[in-house]
Amino acid sequence: MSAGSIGFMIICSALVLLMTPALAFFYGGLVRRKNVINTMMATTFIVGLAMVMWILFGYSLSFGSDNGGLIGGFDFLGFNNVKENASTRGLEIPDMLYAIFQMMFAVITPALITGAVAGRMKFKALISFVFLWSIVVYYPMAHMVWGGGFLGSAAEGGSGLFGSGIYLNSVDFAGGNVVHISSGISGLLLAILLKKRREYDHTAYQPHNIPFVFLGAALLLFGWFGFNAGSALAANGLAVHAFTTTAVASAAALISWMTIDIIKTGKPTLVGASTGMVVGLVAITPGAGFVPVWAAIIIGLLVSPICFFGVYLIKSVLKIDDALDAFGCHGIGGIWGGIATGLFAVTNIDGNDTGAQWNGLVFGRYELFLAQVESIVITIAVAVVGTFICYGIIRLFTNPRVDEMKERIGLDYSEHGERAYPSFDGLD
Amino acid sequence: MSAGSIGFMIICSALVLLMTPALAFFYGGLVRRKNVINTMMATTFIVGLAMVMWILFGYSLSFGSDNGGLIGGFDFLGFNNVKENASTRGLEIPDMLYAIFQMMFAVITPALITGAVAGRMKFKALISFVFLWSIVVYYPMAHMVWGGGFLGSAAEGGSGLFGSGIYLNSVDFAGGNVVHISSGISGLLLAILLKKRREYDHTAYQPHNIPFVFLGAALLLFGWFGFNAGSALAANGLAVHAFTTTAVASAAALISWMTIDIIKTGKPTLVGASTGMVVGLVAITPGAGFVPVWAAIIIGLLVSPICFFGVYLIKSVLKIDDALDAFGCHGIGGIWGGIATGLFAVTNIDGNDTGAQWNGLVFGRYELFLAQVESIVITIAVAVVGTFICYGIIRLFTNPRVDEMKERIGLDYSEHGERAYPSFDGLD
Amino acid sequence: MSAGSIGFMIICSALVLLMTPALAFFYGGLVRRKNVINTMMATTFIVGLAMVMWILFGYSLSFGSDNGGLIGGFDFLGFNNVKENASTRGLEIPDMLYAIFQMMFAVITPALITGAVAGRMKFKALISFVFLWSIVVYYPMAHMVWGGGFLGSAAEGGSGLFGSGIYLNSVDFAGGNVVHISSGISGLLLAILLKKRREYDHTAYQPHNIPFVFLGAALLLFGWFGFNAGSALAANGLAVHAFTTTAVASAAALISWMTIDIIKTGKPTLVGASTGMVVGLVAITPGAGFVPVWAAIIIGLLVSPICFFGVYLIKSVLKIDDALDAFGCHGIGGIWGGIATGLFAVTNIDGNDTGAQWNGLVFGRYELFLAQVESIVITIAVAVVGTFICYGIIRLFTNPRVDEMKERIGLDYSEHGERAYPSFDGLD
Amino acid sequence: MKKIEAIVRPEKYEEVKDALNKIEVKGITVYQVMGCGHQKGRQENVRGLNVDFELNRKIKFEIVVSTDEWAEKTVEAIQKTANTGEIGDGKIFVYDLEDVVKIRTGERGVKAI
Amino acid sequence: MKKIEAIVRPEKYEEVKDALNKIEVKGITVYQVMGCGHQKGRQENVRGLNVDFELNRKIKFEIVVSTDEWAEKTVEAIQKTANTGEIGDGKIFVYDLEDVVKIRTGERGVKAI
Amino acid sequence: MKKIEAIVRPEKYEEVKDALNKIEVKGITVYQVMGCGHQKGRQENVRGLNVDFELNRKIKFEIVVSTDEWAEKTVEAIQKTANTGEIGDGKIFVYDLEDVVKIRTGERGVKAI
Ligand SMILES: Nc1ncnc2c1ncn2[C@@H]1O[C@H](COP(=O)(O)OP(=O)(O)O)[C@@H](O)[C@H]1O
Ligand SMILES: Nc1ncnc2c1ncn2[C@@H]1O[C@H](COP(=O)(O)OP(=O)(O)O)[C@@H](O)[C@H]1O
Ligand SMILES: Nc1ncnc2c1ncn2[C@@H]1O[C@H](COP(=O)(O)OP(=O)(O)O)[C@@H](O)[C@H]1O
Repeated sequence: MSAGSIGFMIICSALVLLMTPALAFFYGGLVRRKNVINTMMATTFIVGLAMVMWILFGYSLSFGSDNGGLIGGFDFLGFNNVKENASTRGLEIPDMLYAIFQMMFAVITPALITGAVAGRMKFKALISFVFLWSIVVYYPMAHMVWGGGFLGSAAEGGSGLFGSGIYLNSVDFAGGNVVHISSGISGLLLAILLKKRREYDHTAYQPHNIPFVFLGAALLLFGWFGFNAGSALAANGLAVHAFTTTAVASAAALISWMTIDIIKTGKPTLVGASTGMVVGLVAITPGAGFVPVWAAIIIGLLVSPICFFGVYLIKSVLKIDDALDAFGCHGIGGIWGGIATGLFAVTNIDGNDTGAQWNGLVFGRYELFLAQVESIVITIAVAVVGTFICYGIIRLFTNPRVDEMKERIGLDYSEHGERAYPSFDGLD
Repeated sequence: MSAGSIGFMIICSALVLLMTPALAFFYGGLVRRKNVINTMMATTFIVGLAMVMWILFGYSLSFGSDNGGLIGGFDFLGFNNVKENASTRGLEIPDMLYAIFQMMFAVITPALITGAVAGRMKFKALISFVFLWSIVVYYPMAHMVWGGGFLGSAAEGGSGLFGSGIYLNSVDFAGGNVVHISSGISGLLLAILLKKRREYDHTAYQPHNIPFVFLGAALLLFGWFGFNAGSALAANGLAVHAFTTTAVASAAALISWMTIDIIKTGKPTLVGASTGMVVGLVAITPGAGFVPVWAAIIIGLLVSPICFFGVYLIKSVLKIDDALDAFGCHGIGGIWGGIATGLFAVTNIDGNDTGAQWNGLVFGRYELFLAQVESIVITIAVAVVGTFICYGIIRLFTNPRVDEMKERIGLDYSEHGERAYPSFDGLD
Repeated sequence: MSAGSIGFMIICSALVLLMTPALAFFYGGLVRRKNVINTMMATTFIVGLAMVMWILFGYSLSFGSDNGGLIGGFDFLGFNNVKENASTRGLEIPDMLYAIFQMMFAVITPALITGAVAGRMKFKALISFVFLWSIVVYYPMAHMVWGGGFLGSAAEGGSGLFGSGIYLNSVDFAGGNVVHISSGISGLLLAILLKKRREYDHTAYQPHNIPFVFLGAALLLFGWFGFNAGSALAANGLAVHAFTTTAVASAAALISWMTIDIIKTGKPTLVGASTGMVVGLVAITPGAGFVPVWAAIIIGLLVSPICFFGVYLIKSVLKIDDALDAFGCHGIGGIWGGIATGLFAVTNIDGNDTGAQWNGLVFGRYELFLAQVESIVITIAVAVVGTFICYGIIRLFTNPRVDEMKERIGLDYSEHGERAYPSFDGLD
Repeated sequence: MKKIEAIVRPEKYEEVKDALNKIEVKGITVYQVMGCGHQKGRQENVRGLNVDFELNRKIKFEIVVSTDEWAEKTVEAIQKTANTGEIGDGKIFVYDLEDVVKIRTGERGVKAI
Repeated sequence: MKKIEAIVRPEKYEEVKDALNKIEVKGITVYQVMGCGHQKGRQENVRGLNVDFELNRKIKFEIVVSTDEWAEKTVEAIQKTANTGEIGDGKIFVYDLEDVVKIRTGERGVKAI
Repeated sequence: MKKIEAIVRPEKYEEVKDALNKIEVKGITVYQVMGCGHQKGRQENVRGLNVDFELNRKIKFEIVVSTDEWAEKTVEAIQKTANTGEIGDGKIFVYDLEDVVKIRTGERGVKAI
């Protein structure tokens, strides 16, 4: 074990945790003033719930001994046997640090979903959904991709699909499938199931506080360095590489979103620039450690038009009320990132193995590309089925949608008994 | 010395420093719009004052050679002899880094007090109070607990109480006594001495900007990882352990405060969730490196009802205007944390000595529990006596409370000639 | 290479990147409500532009093989040959990490300029200016000081001024010349060229959101530790030293600005305290690793009166509309810092070489002092000439100043089609 | 010429605006106010302590119309849409107006509306 | 029916509200305004430069009452509580009102107040 | 006694204020409102989708004056400065006033203005 890597990974874990409050601002700034508290609470409570679940059983189900390539076992219930002074996973950091770093991903992922359903879901139904979804979708996905499951490779020590030894050998550096696609798809489906917000067609969609949107995006960018560079799991050249691709993909996407704004209306917006920054980060996530620096620029430049068009399609054509573009940004950006990894990944960077088994399509090999597409399709399937199951269970007990009058009044007051800025009503 | 630990501790120091501005938002969001600047300034000026004092003499009085187990000597005045390239304290980091990390604690601690007196104290009186209190309460406390004083153990190289070689052998991982209890108690006493705010009984207590409260809480959480994990003073397994207990205690407290809200009104609030996060952090602070992970969950789950009840008692029953619950959250949370450490501490975690000399009460040993209780009592005594002294000195020169008219107008304009949001008066 | 230093420098790079959004808040809070988006966008777009430029050619022009002591070559175009697993610069970190750390400086520097021209520059003209200025001023300056150019020393492996082997041997620890003076001077000149804002003489200059100013200052302080401590380029005693001088200079400047406020009006302001914090950071930047801790206190204490007087001179006497004091704070603070380095630098701290070749003036040696003054003069010259060139090129195509009506309406709506806080117009 | 002031629930703001658009009033001015009448404030809770807000947020509309018939029509439109039957629905006030000036053209009186 | 508009100091807002509650007015509407009269703004200081704000924050109350006596009572209550004797205390304006409608019930005139 | 209400463009706020100062009105009260008239809102764009804001920000002035001449003077001053000739310039409304009270002194009527 190395003190350098331990120190680095502790800080990275803190950075990833910061992303969830950052998301609360990114999302919270985008909603109307009457739904700010609700939107922020929707991501905040997960900081509590997902961490406690992770310690009690989530880590075990995700990274415990493999069961049929699909889910982990019970070896680490309650963080039992999770060593803080020893490394049994072949890493330079103790097992507990790995578990904690992974915990932060289990927090942010369901938080991403909540953007799709802003402004109309009962808060208690949301709590139940996040609880169920973590078990039904997240832990299996994390296991399948990183925990020894069949989407990854035999190197993680699992037994392949249904114990058959069959692996997809797809790669996912920091969570394109696990984090972004799974949450984006689930959000989209949930948005459809919950139906549109009452005002969706005849009212302006008003972000109430754009500096907050930007604050959220900036802190997401900051935290994402922990997310992506930290996914090297050591303070080494790979981490530096992931840092570089992450920075430049985000920068390129910022530029391309600004360019779209300029082409469309001549006026680049701060919401656009912030969105560009974030979708660039999403897109580079699965490939951060696999693609060359120049490819990261291309991935970033292209993600903005792709997501821009996606948002247009979903909102204006399909008329789906994916309120804060959880799918439009994370789902679509993540899919593009996964595909782009299949296009641009290399097996070896600057003399070091990346872990990808084949080069990408642009270098003339189709295997990885295929594996990436397959893994995306499987992720989508898991997310769709899982979301239906979770929604169905909740539907048995209650209608997850708030009453019309409560929606009108705003979820802040009707669900939380709080207003975000009481003083700005004019009196102190 | 280890580059890994040096890098880690530098970043941790920066994280702890970030906590003071974070506190400015946590507190600032909770006050009325007319007192925002004053509340933020109350913690901000300490960034300046406490750091300069620390370099000039504070570090020396806290960590200089022991005098009777009570206070440090003059060896390090002006950071003289504080080595930046050598370690004389048996650590993996140079002495100056230790001194700087400790400096950040000397900043945040008096800042915590200011929450108790928000909205009614003359700013210059507050400056004087913080100056005096640092000398009379903080440096002695830091010395007694961490600097070789008698509350700690012989291992720090002091001479025991009055040179008698007697030590309490209590433990305080990251500052339950030194930081939270001392500031909480002092705040409570100061709130009593200053009397209630004019509007306390007949006016609504209106947080003016709840997203700011949440921003503050989120940055506190982020910074607290530097605070607690950094208190391992090296990038090692102990730091990982402290990180884990910190995260999960905060998460558990968030859940339990949300549960209380739900039980009481059916409506979980964001102020509640933010408060839960923070009190969870407070409670785990003294024991972060001593208690097992499962105990951290219990400590977190219990701190919310304890503080909730404490706030109720102080405000509704005793009618003390502890404005922003400096005592209700930090004092009570810190006391619970100190006691909980006496309950759940273990001498050995995963094969490594924690530094506690006995296991806690739940493991059948009473010694540590007793030492913890005694050290809490002594801390309370020091804080009470010290606060009386500081307040008394100031009272000789001025009435520390602002005039009624100034209080009415708001301290922002009357003490600082500034308003927080001039534009939101409607005109640009 | 050392994992400790790699981990440390990755985090420092992220910290420095965070400073640009921090600046967006520091600046954004200071402007009127109708110019918030524009002010924030002015720094945000640079995160995209400057990073992509840096990867494509900026790093090469700054740190490629030396051409006449003035500019780098084309060796690293597109980050070619920038090693992520090897160190060829005699550092403990791989070359790519050095390149990335330096990238963050290329982002923040032009962002500083934008404060001078807030509220009146066409956004597209600003984009062009930043693009040109990076090439004409920043890359040459970075090369001259740090990349082997003639302002530094032969140790960097260049060939001296015009290949003559002549070096100035001035020092600049973290960017006094490169970052602060170059941007401050350019900002001042640009402010003069663009003329005053329409309302400058007869209207109140109203910061619209002071907590945002403070948020920006606090995050700047936090990020600055990455900036200055990270400029040691390793996790070692020098980094600790730079951290310490940075913290205490900022603290001292905070105190002295507050003191000025108290002397002038009796009322210390939060804008003042925030400004003090920032100018203290600016002033210590060039000398952070060269001056003793006690000198850092002096540098910090003096920078506030110097900048305070500078702002007064520029705004009230010279009537130059340096809108957010880019020159008043960064230019003047940076010049003072450069001079102060010539006064207080030492060649050896605590047994380690600092890299300065002579002690400073207060220790009786004039050489370094002279070199510092000369390097400042050269920096000013480069900035002035460069700014004229860039402005001139843009002037060929368009008047960089917005129309009067657009200025009146506010640049948020007229240049970006967005308002910062639509909801605070009273309806949701 | 009459001026109509209507104080309505914020959650009714959009409906009232739409109703006014439908009857084609010439212009509306609207802003946020706080008010209390029979409805006695609301309660929020901060760290478990109940906090009384004696005033509720309301939205105030101001519409100037030319004739009594227009006034009647406007009042009716508002009353019908803003009505929920619960306490707190608000009030409509009607005033006389001396003169109106259209700033753009300088026109005065009825034709300025 | 009369409408009373009172512009008062923000620091007097709570007292005035309490005074109005005491005399049991039927409803109040209140919002924040900026104003200047004899009192000529205030000064703040930003980085050492003085900045003039020509307008001060004030709070405006609007109360509709049924009779002249009520109006008198209300005016008096406000004048007494809002008064400090310093410049900037504000003004009270009284208007005639044509009609009142209670949105909840549709009632009109005096009984709607 | 007359009350003048003027609704103007925000970008004209400072000019109008200066114009009123110049003719030396005794006091002004001003606040922000949203409004629509002939000008039908504005468009902004959020992530590429157009968003309609049906109302525009306006600034409302309220000035109480003692005589008809004063009212005329005030109306003219506002109309002239606030005018741009573009749709959205706003309106001025003039009302009769029953009474004025100066809170500081208790004076009533014209001399209270
Ligand atoms: N007499 C009044 N004067 C001024 N405003 C009033 C008056 N009565 C009611 N209002 C306004 O109308 C709003 C709703 O009135 P309220 O009495 O609660 O409704 P309801 O008429 O249904 O009982 C109040 O919040 C207040 O703003
Ligand atoms: N003639 C007026 N028209 C409109 N508002 C006025 C007028 N006179 C005073 N006001 C309002 O009353 C407030 C206080 O008036 P001011 O003249 O400062 O107090 P005083 O009456 O004590 O001199 C002003 O800020 C303004 O909002
Ligand atoms: N009949 C009206 N009643 C109330 N407010 C009005 C009326 N007509 C116009 N306004 C106000 O005046 C503003 C400007 O009016 P508008 O019709 O856009 O300008 P113009 O008179 O130049 O066509 C509107 O935004 C609205 O606030």
